[in-house]
Order: sequence, then C-alpha cells, then structure tokens
Amino acid sequence: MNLFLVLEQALNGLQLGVMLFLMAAGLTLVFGIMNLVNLAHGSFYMVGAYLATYFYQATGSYLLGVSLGLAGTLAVGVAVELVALRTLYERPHLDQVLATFGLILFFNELAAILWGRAAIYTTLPDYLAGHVELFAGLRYPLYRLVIIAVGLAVAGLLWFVVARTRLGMLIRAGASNRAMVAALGVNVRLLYTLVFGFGAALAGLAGLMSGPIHVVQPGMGELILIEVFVVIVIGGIGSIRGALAGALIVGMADTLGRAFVRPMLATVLSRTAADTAGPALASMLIYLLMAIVLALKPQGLFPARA
Amino acid sequence: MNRTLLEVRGLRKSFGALLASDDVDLEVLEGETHAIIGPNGAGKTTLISQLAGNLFPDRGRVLFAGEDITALSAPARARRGFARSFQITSIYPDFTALENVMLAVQAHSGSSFRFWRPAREEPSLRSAASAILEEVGLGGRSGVLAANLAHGEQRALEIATALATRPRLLLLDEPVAGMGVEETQRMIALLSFLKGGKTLILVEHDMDAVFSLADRISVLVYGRIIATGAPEEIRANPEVRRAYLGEEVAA
Amino acid sequence: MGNKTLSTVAIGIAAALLASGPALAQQKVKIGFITTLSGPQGVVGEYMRNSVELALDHLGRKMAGLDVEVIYGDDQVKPDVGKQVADEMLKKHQVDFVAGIIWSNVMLAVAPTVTDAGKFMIGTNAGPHELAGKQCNELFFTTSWQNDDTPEAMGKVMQDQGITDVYVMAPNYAAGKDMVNGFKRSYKGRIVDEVYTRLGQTDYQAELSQLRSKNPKAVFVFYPGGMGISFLRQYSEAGLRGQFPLYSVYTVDEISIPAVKHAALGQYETRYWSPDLKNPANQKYVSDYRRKYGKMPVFYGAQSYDGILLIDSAVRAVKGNLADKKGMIAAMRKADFASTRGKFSYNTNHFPIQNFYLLKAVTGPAGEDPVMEIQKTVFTNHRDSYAKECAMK
Amino acid sequence: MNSRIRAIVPAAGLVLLAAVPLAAALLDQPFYLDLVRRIMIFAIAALSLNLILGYGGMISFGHAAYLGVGAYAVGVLAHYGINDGYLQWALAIGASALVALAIGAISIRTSGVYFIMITLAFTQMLYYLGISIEEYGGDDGMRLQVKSQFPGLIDLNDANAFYYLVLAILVLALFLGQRLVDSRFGMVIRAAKSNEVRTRSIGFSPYPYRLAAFVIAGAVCGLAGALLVNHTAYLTPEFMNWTRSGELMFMVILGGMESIAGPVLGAFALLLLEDALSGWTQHWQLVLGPLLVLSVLFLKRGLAGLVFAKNE
Repeated sequence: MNLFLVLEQALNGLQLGVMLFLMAAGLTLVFGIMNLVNLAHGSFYMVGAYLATYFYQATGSYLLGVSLGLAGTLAVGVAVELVALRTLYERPHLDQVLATFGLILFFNELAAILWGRAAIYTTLPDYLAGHVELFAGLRYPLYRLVIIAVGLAVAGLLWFVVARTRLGMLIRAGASNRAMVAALGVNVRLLYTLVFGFGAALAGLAGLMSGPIHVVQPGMGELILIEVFVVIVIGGIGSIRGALAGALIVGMADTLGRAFVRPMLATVLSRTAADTAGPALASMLIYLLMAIVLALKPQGLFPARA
Repeated sequence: MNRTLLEVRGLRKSFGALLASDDVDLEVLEGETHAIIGPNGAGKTTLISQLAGNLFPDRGRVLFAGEDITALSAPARARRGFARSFQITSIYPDFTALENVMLAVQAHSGSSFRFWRPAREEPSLRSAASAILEEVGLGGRSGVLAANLAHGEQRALEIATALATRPRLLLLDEPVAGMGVEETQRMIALLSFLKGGKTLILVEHDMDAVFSLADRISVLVYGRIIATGAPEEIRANPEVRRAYLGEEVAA
Repeated sequence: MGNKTLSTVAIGIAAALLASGPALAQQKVKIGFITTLSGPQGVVGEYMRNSVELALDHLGRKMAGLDVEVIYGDDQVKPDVGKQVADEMLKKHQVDFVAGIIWSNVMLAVAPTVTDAGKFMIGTNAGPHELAGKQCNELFFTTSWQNDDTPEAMGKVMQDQGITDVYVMAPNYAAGKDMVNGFKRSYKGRIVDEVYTRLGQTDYQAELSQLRSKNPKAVFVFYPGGMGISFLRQYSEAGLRGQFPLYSVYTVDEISIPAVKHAALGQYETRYWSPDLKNPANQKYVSDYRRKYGKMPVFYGAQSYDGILLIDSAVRAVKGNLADKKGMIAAMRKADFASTRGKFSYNTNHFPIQNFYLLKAVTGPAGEDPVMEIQKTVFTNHRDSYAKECAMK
Repeated sequence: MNSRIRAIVPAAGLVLLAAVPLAAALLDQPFYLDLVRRIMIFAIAALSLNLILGYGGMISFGHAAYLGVGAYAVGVLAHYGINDGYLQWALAIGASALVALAIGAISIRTSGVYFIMITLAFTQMLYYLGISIEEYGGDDGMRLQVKSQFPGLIDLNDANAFYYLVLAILVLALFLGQRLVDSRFGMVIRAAKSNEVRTRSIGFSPYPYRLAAFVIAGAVCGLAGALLVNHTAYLTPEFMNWTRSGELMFMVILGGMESIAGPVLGAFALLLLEDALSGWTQHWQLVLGPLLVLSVLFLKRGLAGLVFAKNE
C-alpha cells in the first residue's frame, strides 16, 4: 500500500460520500419535516437519470439536458407529493413503507415501458471526460472531481438555506414543531410540497450525475436506496448534518473496505480464507457499522430531536 | 406520627441554559395528600417526570420508602408501589375499560411470561379489576372500549388503572384538567374518597380542588420550591401571594 | 375472532378450481417457456421471447402439422418462483416441453421438477455443471453451453498469446467464481490478483484504483448485465482502456453495446455465436430479427430460437406422436436442425459439442453502434469438462 | 350474529382447505395443490410476522431473514447427508430463534424508523453472507436432494401428505397464535404497542416481552423456512431478499393486522393476485404497485376488515 493509493481511495470514498449525501439530504428532510418514510426516493434518482439522458440526447447540450432533467425531477416529485404521498403524512410509518414500496414497482415498470428494460446509452460531453494530474503519479478522472465539487457546493448551499434564510427557519421550525409553523400563518401544505420537490430534485441530481458512469436502467434507484437509508440512520434521521456525516462515513467505509479489507485479512489469514472472507466482509461492512452505531446510539450520531 | 414516604434532595435538572429544577427538596409523608402547585413554566412537569422515572436528574436524589430510586426506571418504580396518572389522559384506547384495569392488576400479580391461558379468563384478575372499576364509579362501563368513554370517565379509568397497581403512592398530574364543572365535582369526590387511605401527590391548577383536598402544599416557582405548608399557611404566605397566588386570588 | 378469514380464502380457491376446470385434451404441441420478464433483468427475457416468436413465425406456428402453443412464465429471478411456474405449466397447462431459463440457480430448481415429471427440459441459457455432470438426465437438453466453456475459451486465447500478469475481477457469487475457475483451467500464466466485488455493485472506482496500482499486463473480467455497463464506462473513464487490454466474458454483448457504445470498442469476448457467423440459418435469423424488432439480436435469443427448432426437429421425427419419448430423445441427440451456430452435435450429456470464437467489438456501419466481429476460432468442436461425470452414454 | 359467523366460518374455511387435494385430484389439476401449499407456507410466515408487527407494533422489515435461516438449517444439514427431519426442523426453529434473539436484542433498543431500518440492515447482512458462502452454493443456492425424513410418520414426497402437514401446521399456528395474543404475555405485547408510556408506568418493562415475541416470531418463521425449502426442494439466498420481507409485510397489511387469520387472507390475496397478473401481462408490476398503494390508503383494516364488520 502506498500513500498515493490510500489518498486516491480516500478521494473515491469522498466522491461516493457526496453522492450518498445528495440522496440522503432529501430523504432525511422529508422525514424530519413531514415524518414520512419514503422508499420511493430511489425512484427520483432513476427519474433524474432518465430525464437528463433523454433531454441531453434531444437537445444535444449537456448543460441543457441536466437543467431540464433537474426541473423535470422536481416536477415529478411535486406531482407524486400531490397525488399520492400527501395523504400519507399522518399515517403510520408502516403504511408509508408499504405504499412507497408499491410506488417503486410502479416507477420501475413505467420506466421499462417508456425506455425499455435494457440500460440506455449515456455519455459525458468531451469537456468533462479525461483526467487531471493531481500530483505526479496521481491521475484522477475530471468528472469525479466535478461530482465532488458539485456535491460539496450543494452541501454548502443547503447549510446556507437551512441556517440563514427564512425558508430554512421554517424548515427547522417545521421539523421540531409543526403546529407552531402552521400557527405562524405559513402555508404548511405548500412548504411540504416544496421541501418534497427539492428533496426529489436532489435525488434526481445524484441520479443524473451517476448516469454517465453507472448504468441507467429500471430499478437503478434501489441499489443505492438501501445504502442511503444506512446513511441517514447512522447520521440520525431528520438531521442534515447527520446526513452529511453519515454519507461521508459510509462512503469512506465502503470504499476503503472494498479496497483494503481483503489485503489486510490476507496478512493474518491464509490467501484462500481471505479471498472468501474479504469480499463477504466488505459487502456487509456498512450494515455492520450501522448495527454498531445503533447499538451504542439508538438515535444515530446526530439525533434531530432530543 | 407519619413517616416520610418520598424524599427528594437537591434535585437539579437543566435543559441547555434553562434550569428546570433548581435544588428541589421535597418530603411527602405517608398517608398525606400533598399538592404541588405553581404557575405555568414553573417546572412541574419536569419535576414529576423525575419523580416517576421518565426523566433523570442531573444531580440530587430521590428516596422512596427509604430506598434510593434515583436511577430506577419507571417500571421499576411502579413495581415498588409508585403509581401515576398523566396530565394528558393515558389509557389503552383499543382495550375495554375492564381490560385496561386488568392489565394493571396483572402487572402486580405474578409473572406475565404466561403464554397459554387467556388473561381475560383469569378470575382473580377479573374480580380485582371489577372491584376497582366499581370503586371509581365505572362499574357499569366495564365492557366499553376505553376510546368510547367520556372524557371524565377516561380520567377516572386512568386513576383506576393506577389504583390497580396497589400503589403506596399515587402521583396525580392535573386530574381535573379539561373537565366540566360536574365532572370536576365527581373527580374531587373520588379523590376525597381515596384520601387518607393512600398517599397522594396532587399536581393541579384548579385551586378549588387543591384547597379542598390537600393536607400540605408545596409551591414551585422557576424550578424552586419557595414554600411548603398547610393550606392556610400557604394562603397567608406573602411570598407565595406575590409570586403566584396573588394574581389569581385577586382576580 | 379465530381463523375467521380462512374460509373466505378457501371459498376463493374452490371457485378458482371450479372455474378453470381441466384443460381439454387437444392435439397440440404445448411448450412452457420460462424466463425473466419482469424487473430490471427482464431485458434478457424479452430477447428470448422475441426469438421464440420469430422461430414460431419461421415454422408457420406448426410442428409436424400440429398447432404449437407457447405459454410464457416469469421466474422473477427467484428459484422458488421458477419452480412454481414450472409446476403450473406441467400440472395446469400440461405442457410437453419446458424451455428457457436464464439463471443457473433457477435452472437447478426447475430442471429436476420437469424431468421428474417425465417431460423434456430444453435449456436455452443456463448450463450449470451439475446438469452437465452428475445430475445429467436423458430428458434434459441444452442449446446453449456449459457455464465453463466460454471462460475456458478466453483462458486459451490469453494463454496462446503468451500474456502474463493478468488481473482478474468478477462479482462475488457462484457464477463469478465458476467463470474464474473456467478461465484458470486453460490459462496457466501468472495471475496478479483475483478480486471479487459485491453482486449488483455499480461503482468500481475503488477497485480500479487498486487495479492500476498493481500494474498488470492484461485484465480479465466477468460482469454481466448492468454491472458490465458500469464497469466498462468506468474502465474507459479512468483511462485504463489504453493502458491495460481488457478481456471479458458475458460482459459485452448486443444488449450492453447500445448502452455503452464507444466504451466497448476494442473489447475482446469469447462466444460460440456471433451475428456475423456466416451460415444461412443465422443470416436469416439476424436479418428477420432486426426487421421485426428493430434491434440487433443477442446470443440469448439465438439459443432460444435454436431451442424451438430443436423441439420441432424432435416432433417431426416422431411425426407428431408426443408420447414417443424415446423417439424424440433419439432425434434430439442428432441435433438435426438448421442451428444459428451452424452444424453441431450433442455430447453424451446432451450439451453441444461446438466451436468457440474470439470476438472483438469494432466500429459498426456509419451511424450505427459498434458490432461484435469474429476474429478467429478458439476451440473447434469443444466438449465441456463435465461430460465424463455423466452416467449417460 | 357476528358470533355465529365467527363460529361457522373457521370451520368452513378449514373444510374447504382440507378439500383442496380432493378437488385437485377430481379435476386433474394437481397444480393447485402446489399453489395452495406454497401460499399456506407463506401464510405461516406472515402470521408469525403479524405477532410482532400487528400485535406488538414492531415494524420488522427483515422478517425474511428467518425464512432464510430456517431454510439454510435444513439445506445445510441435508448437504452433509443428515436428512433426519426432526433434527433438521428443530435446528431450523432453534437457529432462527437464536438469530432473532441476536437481532432483536440490538434492534428493540431502537424504535420507529430506526427499528425498520436496522432490521432491514441485519437481513441484508445475512443475505450477503448467504451469497458469499460457496460451500452452500453461494448465490446459486443448492438443490435439496432429499426432503426431510420422518420415518414412520410422514413422507414429504407424497404431495397430499405434505399438503396436509402444512395445513395442520397452519391451523396449529393459528390456534397457538390466538392463545398467545390472548394470554397474559400477549396482553403485555399489545399494551406496549397501544401505549408504551402507560405500560411502563403500571410496571412493565416492554423490552423483555418484545424480545420474547420477536424470538417466537422468528422461530415460527424459521419453521416456515424449513417448509419452504422442502416445498421448492431448493435452497437459495433469494429467500432473504429484502423485497421478500416487503412482501411478507404486505400480506399482513393487506389481510389485516387485527386478527390472527388476517395475514393468511393477505397471503392468499397477494400471491393469487401476483399469479393472475403475471399471467396477464409482463407489466404486472405497473398494476400491482398502485393496487398496493390503494390498498394501504383505503383498506385500513385490511381484507379481514372488509369481510367482517367491526366486532365491538
């Protein structure tokens, strides 16, 4: 193991972390404010990826495609909130889990009908492809650096909105005391719809950024969804700060686990034992982490409500 | 003549900068009815949560019948004979009145790790629960779902539930809150009936209820007990009048 | 309360039983075709079903003068569901043949169910070693391959080219390990490292960083489906395409090419079939498939097309007498039909003895996606390694 | 008249289920025997989930884990040539109970969404573990060559005998389940769901009761797993897939959580619906998804609530 490799893997972990954060932010806000467990959050990830790909190919401009994709996901998010989820806020978590599970089936199948079950073609514009030489000997894909930058920028923006604006004040107040916000004469329904829509758009952003390097196909959202739930549970549900911390922890743990668990095991176990145990352990690592965190702190690292 | 049943020493609890319990000392004697009064925000809820074990103090001790129960959980205190009712009615809405009380009886009569025999068919549970329902005036309502009882009846049911645990001490958190005049009278009558036989801690806003029931009163203001004494003493205490009673008596 | 609801259930079942009634015995060839039709993996099933339909078109929807009915079943990639669907086909629809099956685990659950019921199981994709060896059965035939064949072919390619220091990657599940074992059977050079990734993983950046740090001479991978698409994109994006030549099995095919396009260029695969195989049956299959469905067909489809033709050859041989199992077995063993892979024969375990080719993804006709092109023949009349464990002669 | 319905209906249901093998034989449709047997196995699993979910208020999103553990217990013993059914099924029940004890001990300390997610996470861990163990087929799983042997008692290869065994276990589970929820223990579980604060203040610590219920539910589901692996004659980690846990929850909700038999109804409804829809269109999930959403929104008491009027 050389230092550059560890550094490069840390960058990889950071990149995965910010991606998870984009997903987690919306999910955790929606839970914190509307008390809604939304399994269908992964569907917005998928919708964002499909729409951006579609608009990029239709317009020929990557930036236009991304913008339209974001706007489209926002619109879909708002529509879903208005049609289906609004009625679920006051329902038990169980109902929410099941209804949004049903929505997953619906969205996956809808995507399959509209775009087929096969993965669709997505690519990067030339100016985002290629590499940057960070140090002598450490070349890193430009696009992944862009993802890190966008993710950190969004995290900063979110912090600013939540901590420094009136909307953020309402969001914070809404998380702790819904009745009070309503009493202030704020249109709570509108606030909810907005928060939900932007949460969906953030998931869409994660999806459309992942499209060109991962795979755009029906069901793409579920793979990441469970990891995102691990993130917000570790961080403390409802807390943006917790989502960021959880995302970075999970991103790092998963990446470093995949990279180094097996080589490290190989130093203490036999080669074959390490080959068997390493990948198994690496794939269970984040769940193990979550179990340990919850065993010690049942409300996660940053509980939103004392 | 009376021993101390509950003793609180130097209880302190803060939430951030807010000191909700500020070196609270309190003594409740066996058999007395002890009222705790205070204006809104005086820290009554925080105090009784610490007494009942729903909240733990930063400092200080709670002694119950000579035993230090500061670190015990609510169920552990309940098993030692510390029962409570809640400010906001806390019952099992989807159980019948009888089942509500039977559960409380069950909690204090043998193991509940019994899986075979239907609990509702245990005569000892049934008869004990029926007797208590009778006692609080709900004898005729035992088969009604708790959710379908009138508000006053639900409050009475809650007290029945507390009684069913055969407590040595009963902590009543605003038992007449939200009641009409007639219901209030009925509740006061019920509590007068219990008074003497049981040690009661009464946290209440309704001054009629307090002064007609309490043997002694403690006044809590800004997290501190500013006075403890018989009702007449409290009525006469200038500090109490200034801080709290004055306004209400004057009005 | 009690089990009050139980009865409603039972009433429903009884009604369903009465309503469906026994299927009227008609003189018809009934084929149950099981594949994955729903969910993300349903894409492969779509190609398979399309090819079955095309085969029926080509046969005029008749076999030896009998009408053909194909009942499709969706296994949802779950072995127990696959078995359930097979039971339904055998017992409710009373099919004469069950065909299809993409996944080895589904196949291992379904094949014994079918053959124990005395019906034919025609595999058109999964070829697990159990069925090629100890669990071989006279009623089981496959029109695909044994799982190990393809990586063995790739191992031979790399062995023959004298490549050393190979970096091996596959998902951490049984098929992944099988592929690597098959590869190692014919590749004897040095292996730098063997890395198994989480099944269904879509981000390989961490593994690619490790790979680069080991500086191998070549890379061998097995990443089917969506995993392959992610892997290829990230391999190109990480700039490894020019650095370390990539050899793969079941990673680049006509399903994934439209999704990755240029990121597939230069990719090597081994396979028993390719759209550019020059034989009349294949040329007809490829052009008719493209005309009817507007897409390039893929080997999953070609196998399924062959599966229907294999059944047709047997039904014709016994002149429509479906009770003549012995006659049909004998006919199938001859593989006497115009296969899309050209002429082949059956081994004693009812797996094909066939050629394997080295394929490369090259630039397609102007405006079209890259295409797979045959570079050379790797194995001629290759037999799988398990036939000797099979008791059939 | 409700009470009369409640007396007649279970008996009628039992008679009808008992008549399925006969009807299937008469109509020459043995497939329905398999179908109903499979549904009954899932009904047992759903019923066990309902003990903690419906009566205990513990929303476990990982109940499929015990289906898997039970199945692996049987499959692994068979893999080593131990086909004794008593031993296999005892291990299935014991191992699931142990796993439930471990998972429950940590999970029950949490509540709400945390509980949902941590149970999901534990099941994911077991799923990946199943995939990684090559010895037992990994992701491919492995065939159960020989079904559980109960010499002198029953032969599971006899489809009718196996059917009646499953039916008997289902009826027994219904009966014992009913005893359990009405017992002292059951009352505490239900009380803790209905009002945790009240329950604590009358002197019950819910934790040990919840944990015990969690273990019982796991053990029963492990038995369902043992049945399932014998039914499919195939062992696969797919039994522990997270969507499987979701399906079990759906059976409970769809059927209704307020009665012991509700999940049985739910299992029949969901699996028959899946069977019918998938036979009708490959896009069946497009229909099933919204149907599930609607059932959650509008069938608050489940199908059992539709069939029977509220009883109090």
